[in-house]
Amino acid sequence: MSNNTAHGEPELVQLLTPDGELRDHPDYPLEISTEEIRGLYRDLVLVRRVDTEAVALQRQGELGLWASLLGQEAAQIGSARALRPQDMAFPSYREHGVAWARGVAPKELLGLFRGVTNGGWDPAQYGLHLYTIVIGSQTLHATGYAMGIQRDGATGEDGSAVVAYFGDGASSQGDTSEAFTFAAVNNAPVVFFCQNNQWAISEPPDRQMRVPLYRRAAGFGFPGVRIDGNDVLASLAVTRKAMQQAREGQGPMLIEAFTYRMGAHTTNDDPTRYRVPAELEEWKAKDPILRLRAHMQAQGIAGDDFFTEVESEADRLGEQLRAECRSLPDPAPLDIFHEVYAEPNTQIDLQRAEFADYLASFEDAGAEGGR
Amino acid sequence: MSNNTAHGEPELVQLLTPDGELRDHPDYPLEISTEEIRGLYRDLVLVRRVDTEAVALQRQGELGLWASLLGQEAAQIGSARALRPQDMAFPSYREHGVAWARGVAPKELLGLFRGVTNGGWDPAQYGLHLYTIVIGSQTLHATGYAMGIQRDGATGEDGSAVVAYFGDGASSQGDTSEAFTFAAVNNAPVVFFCQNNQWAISEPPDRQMRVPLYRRAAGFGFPGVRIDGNDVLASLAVTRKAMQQAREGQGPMLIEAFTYRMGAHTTNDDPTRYRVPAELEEWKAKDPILRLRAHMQAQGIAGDDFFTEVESEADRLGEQLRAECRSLPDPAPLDIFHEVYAEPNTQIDLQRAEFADYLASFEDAGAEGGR
Amino acid sequence: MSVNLTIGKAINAGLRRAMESDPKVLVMGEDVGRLGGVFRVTDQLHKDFGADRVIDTPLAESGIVGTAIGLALRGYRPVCEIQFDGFFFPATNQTFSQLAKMRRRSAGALSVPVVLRIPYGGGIGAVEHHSESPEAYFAHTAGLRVVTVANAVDAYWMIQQAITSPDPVVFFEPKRRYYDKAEVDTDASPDSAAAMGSARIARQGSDLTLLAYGPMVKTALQAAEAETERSIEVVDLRSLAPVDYATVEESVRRTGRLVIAHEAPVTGGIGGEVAARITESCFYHLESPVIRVGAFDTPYPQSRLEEHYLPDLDRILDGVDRAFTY
Amino acid sequence: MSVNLTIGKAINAGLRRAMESDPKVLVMGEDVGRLGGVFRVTDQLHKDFGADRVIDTPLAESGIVGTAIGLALRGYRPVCEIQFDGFFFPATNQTFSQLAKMRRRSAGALSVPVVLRIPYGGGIGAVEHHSESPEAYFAHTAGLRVVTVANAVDAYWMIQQAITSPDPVVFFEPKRRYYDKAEVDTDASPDSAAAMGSARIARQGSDLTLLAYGPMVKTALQAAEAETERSIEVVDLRSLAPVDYATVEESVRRTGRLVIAHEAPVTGGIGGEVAARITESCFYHLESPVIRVGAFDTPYPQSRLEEHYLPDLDRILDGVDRAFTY
Ligand SMILES: Cc1ncc(C[n+]2csc(CCOP(=O)(O)OP(=O)(O)O)c2C)c(N)n1
Ligand SMILES: Cc1ncc(C[n+]2csc(CCOP(=O)(O)OP(=O)(O)O)c2C)c(N)n1
Ligand SMILES: [Mg+2]
Ligand SMILES: [Mg+2]
Repeated sequence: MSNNTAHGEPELVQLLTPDGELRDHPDYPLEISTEEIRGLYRDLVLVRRVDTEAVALQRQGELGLWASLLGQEAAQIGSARALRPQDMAFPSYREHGVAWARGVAPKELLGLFRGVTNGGWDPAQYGLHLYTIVIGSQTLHATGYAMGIQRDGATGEDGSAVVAYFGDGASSQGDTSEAFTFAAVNNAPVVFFCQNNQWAISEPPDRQMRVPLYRRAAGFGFPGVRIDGNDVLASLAVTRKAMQQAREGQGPMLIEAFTYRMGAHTTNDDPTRYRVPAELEEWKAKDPILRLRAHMQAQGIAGDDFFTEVESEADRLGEQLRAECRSLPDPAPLDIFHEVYAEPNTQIDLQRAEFADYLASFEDAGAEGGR
Repeated sequence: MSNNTAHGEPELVQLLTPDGELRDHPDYPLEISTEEIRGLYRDLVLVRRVDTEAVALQRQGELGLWASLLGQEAAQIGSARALRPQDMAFPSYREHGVAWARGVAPKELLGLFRGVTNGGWDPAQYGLHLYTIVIGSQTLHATGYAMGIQRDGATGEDGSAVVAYFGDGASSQGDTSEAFTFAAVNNAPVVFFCQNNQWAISEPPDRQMRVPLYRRAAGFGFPGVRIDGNDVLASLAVTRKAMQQAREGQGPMLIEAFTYRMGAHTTNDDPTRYRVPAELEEWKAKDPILRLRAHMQAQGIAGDDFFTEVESEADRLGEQLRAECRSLPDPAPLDIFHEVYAEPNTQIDLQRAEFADYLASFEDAGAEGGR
Repeated sequence: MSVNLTIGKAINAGLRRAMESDPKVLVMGEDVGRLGGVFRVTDQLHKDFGADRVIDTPLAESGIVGTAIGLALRGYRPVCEIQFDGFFFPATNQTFSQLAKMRRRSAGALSVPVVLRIPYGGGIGAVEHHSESPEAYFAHTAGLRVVTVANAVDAYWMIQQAITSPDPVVFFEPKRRYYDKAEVDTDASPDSAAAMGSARIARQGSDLTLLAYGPMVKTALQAAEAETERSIEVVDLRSLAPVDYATVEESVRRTGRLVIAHEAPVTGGIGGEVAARITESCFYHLESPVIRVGAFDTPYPQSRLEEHYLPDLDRILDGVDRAFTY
Repeated sequence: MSVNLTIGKAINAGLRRAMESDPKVLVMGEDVGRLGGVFRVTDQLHKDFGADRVIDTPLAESGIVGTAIGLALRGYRPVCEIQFDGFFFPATNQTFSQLAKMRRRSAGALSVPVVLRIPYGGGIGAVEHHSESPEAYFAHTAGLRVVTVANAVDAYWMIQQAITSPDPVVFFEPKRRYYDKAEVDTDASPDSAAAMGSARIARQGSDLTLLAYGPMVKTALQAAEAETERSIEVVDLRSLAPVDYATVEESVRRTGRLVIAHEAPVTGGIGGEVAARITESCFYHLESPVIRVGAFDTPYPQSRLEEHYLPDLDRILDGVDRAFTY
């Protein structure tokens, strides 16, 4: 069967070319200070370092798994820096850049992958929900949360909106389409941000869709746009506008950030089984950090000392993260029963008590360590 | 919250106006004999009679429930008469007109609603799958079946294709969107035929969608078209073309038949709670049967004797159906265990044996009838 | 004020009271608005509380539960109606993998006080997928509380308790008993109501404990009345997760025999779990094995067969007889 | 030819043989193609049988099972891989309400010989949703057959039996045992294999029957070896629906005691059902109540806790001890 996937070259919003040149876009004018640009650069470099460290920590056995964001830094940092404190983001499991921008300390992310927690941070504190692993599920949570914002009357110019992150693969999941429907008919203030990183584990987008994803939105009755996902400025400008429109009552929008997963799906994955090195080379030329640096250098936005300083900040961050990872506290056995229910629950309480006794019996058994 | 539903008046394929005038459509030329037109008229009248009788039978307690197709005859007859014997249709639960056109005897439909069967006919014999009640589920079965046709190499000009019927409400269900995705990426020979009858029980389409449904298809990468669902000729012509394109390898298509549910959702429903009579009046003027009759009369395609004969055929059919309904055999208690599994199954076999003993114990107890 | 209410109207009254006392309580589902739900359990709520609090959702159960989770994360207390038992399944992922786990995975940072109302069970002559008894799936899912009611008084109070509970609660409504009536003192203090997790001795007896819940409680009571030779105690379980074993055990230790009746297929049903637990905790008190009476291990049949498929008075008494043959 | 195969490779070999002998057999799922599945169970099949028979599906489990039903209705025999246990749930409706009921509702006119392969269970240090043991949900669903394997020999034969079965079969694969090896005679006649529905005495003993299935069989065997004072018989259940009660009862009548171990939470698990049934059928033979050892009734915890959460050798032996205190 021939798959007429027809992924031509659709319109793609790009403000910063791979060579570091700025391009104006009529719909997405960029208002940004040089200070902010330096901030974005720093973000990109630091989250990439967090990622590199985490991959290394996994190799050393300190983490059970890691899902690398390599290549997707711009999509994440740009969009997350477009958020306000009162906004809420619902990530999938690869949004380390989003977490960074929302102020979640990197070590908090490691907990899940080290297996010492299933979550790690308080979503209300950071405006970032916990990672969601079952593909697509969070798109509905985000939509419901946005419906709550409407009911709170917390919309308007200074109001709140929601962003839901998901992947190209996730677009196939029924939940994602249902989220589009609920968001559309409720005119909910939610922005759907898809990082189309060209892969869902081993499957390319033509296994998930026949036409570019951003067009899906129109069929549900809201606008969709494709952006250069390796362009942090496009990601920032387009997300900012989408969030503002959502806050102001114009309803949902879909942003498809066209990017690339430079690493393996996770540290468990072996991409050599399904993709050719040439593809990587092509995308290396579009690297999000290099192009911003080129731009900053060309425009004199920062000098070598700045870049050196960011580099050493990254070194310090890496060092700190390695130490923090190793000292993440292990959970205690009885944590199994912790917060399963808010109210006392006879079933759980009994099992906890019995298990405590059981554990104590080993201690009683003394140095022999039980059976 | 304001719902910007914006259901304007989108392009709608109409070949026969409510007044019975023929209109040419560049994309959907009509090739039809007067004999066929008479056949369509007969179909429309007879399925409406089947429906009327079934509603009455429910009122008399002979059926537990009935889902009336009143108003949707043209959408169903037109589309189903576009099918070939080797095609396969997957209905929802209101497709009595489709069943009629596929050759399923009306009494077979009654079994499900009388509660004597859960199905009633052999799908292979008629090219019509059983009714599916869980909304949206059949769209995936249809798509999988179409993928089977591809694998059989049974496509091509003389090949087979599939049609999946569903409602406006069903468009919200995740399964329906997943079916669109599977059909699109596999280029499967399946036509999605939505009868947008303006209601999903008590909910109008603005609770399900924000823009006309036919546009949903483009977002998944295949064509969508809205037709006048009360125009049997449009339904026939457009479905014929869609099925032929599907057979010939051009992939799926979505047809939205814009029509109206003239009756209650089912005999259990009370639509006065949620809709105004004026709406009904408006749609009465668009009746599918009246307009075909007007056309036939104006064009001299049939005379009074024809219409009288169809009427008396309907009378005979109604009478027959009433008799058949009452004589549908009740299932035997041990049918509970019938064909749960194809292979012998210790669990079921034991329960069947025990239950047979239990039933026999009442008979043994003789005239007192057990306890 | 004591009023004579059907179970359906009692739930309606309970929903209304909950919505009045807490503006965060929302009702959502298919046709819950102007129609008032296919069983009219949300009747008039849309008119009185408006479309923002009584939400006619798109026809998508995963979407209903998924957005309810989001609303709960924003501080709301959504009460979702799943139109019929058989239409819950598209929402399984959101319920089992998201709703049930949210609190623990966040170590308590997140609370999702969602209530799922599910009319369940058979006996109403319906077509396929309208008569299922899926409660065992839920009771096997950690993180959910699962309750059901058998009379209007419990219906009125327990729906309110479910809504105020900080934990997600699956609230099963015995659809074929929706029209059963009882006197309900709707003005009583919530404190006067029994705890949601507790079982109830519905009828006292000394020779055998007959345990039932939801729609089967009425049948069980009828069976107990019909049984003239032995004195049958009837326990209405009410909470299916957690089970109030203290009450069940106390009863079984007194009677020495236990029969469990439910509409769900026997294999893998609630009865097996209770039987296993009670056998372990009351081993020396049981004079016979626990006997289970339920539906057969087949799909729910066409409605003309349901009287044979579902346990009825005779099948329950047959189970009672069997318990006395040991 | 006898080959030393891991469980994963044995399933792969079984799939290959099934695909060779019946052109209607298809493999479908996420990443089953060029990648060969995340556990490589479908390794090389894409290369050898092509993309029409080894289908990389969109990322949508309901879609996988739903289209598999359609393919089966067209005469195919789809073997669906659900990538991990925790990702099955979006497919619940298609599996429980459609797949399981299709044959009976059509009075046998329709056959849907679909196999769902589900790698299940914990112990691999994974993140959330990758370590679930959802088998009890399936065993409570009439119309499905549910099996699991504990060694490469059974893996090789049972996957083929599942594929040739005209009934839908849910095939649970013990993911943490994927790399356990055994000698498999891959050329033997299919008739030489034990029936798919039968339990297996994995170790003979006389004092207590220890029943396990899937990943727990190995742990059970280790516990039996470690237990030096009593003679433990280990039964590998293999088929969870229907259960081969003849074999279990015969064993229990001999030993007089039964302990059941599984990874799933105890409450509502397979163990409760088996305990209830065996207590009824072997009431006078049991010298103690049936003891169950399983996971706690909590969501699967973060992986650093899983060694405490899952039953291990010590917990099983504790259960054995308890069985002897009666
Ligand atoms: C419902 C569900 N099915 C399967 C998986 C296993 N899985 C994890 S990630 C993944 C691919 C996701 O692809 P995409 O949405 O493109 O996100 P990406 O990994 O590229 O960021 C799959 C299949 C899952 N987590 N959830
Ligand atoms: C999954 C599911 N949820 C709910 C229902 C209950 N229900 C039956 S018909 C219906 C409305 C369907 O509307 P639509 O798809 O427009 O079809 P129509 O009845 O108008 O033909 C609902 C909600 C169902 N059958 N399945
Ligand atoms: Mg991706
Ligand atoms: Mg409709």
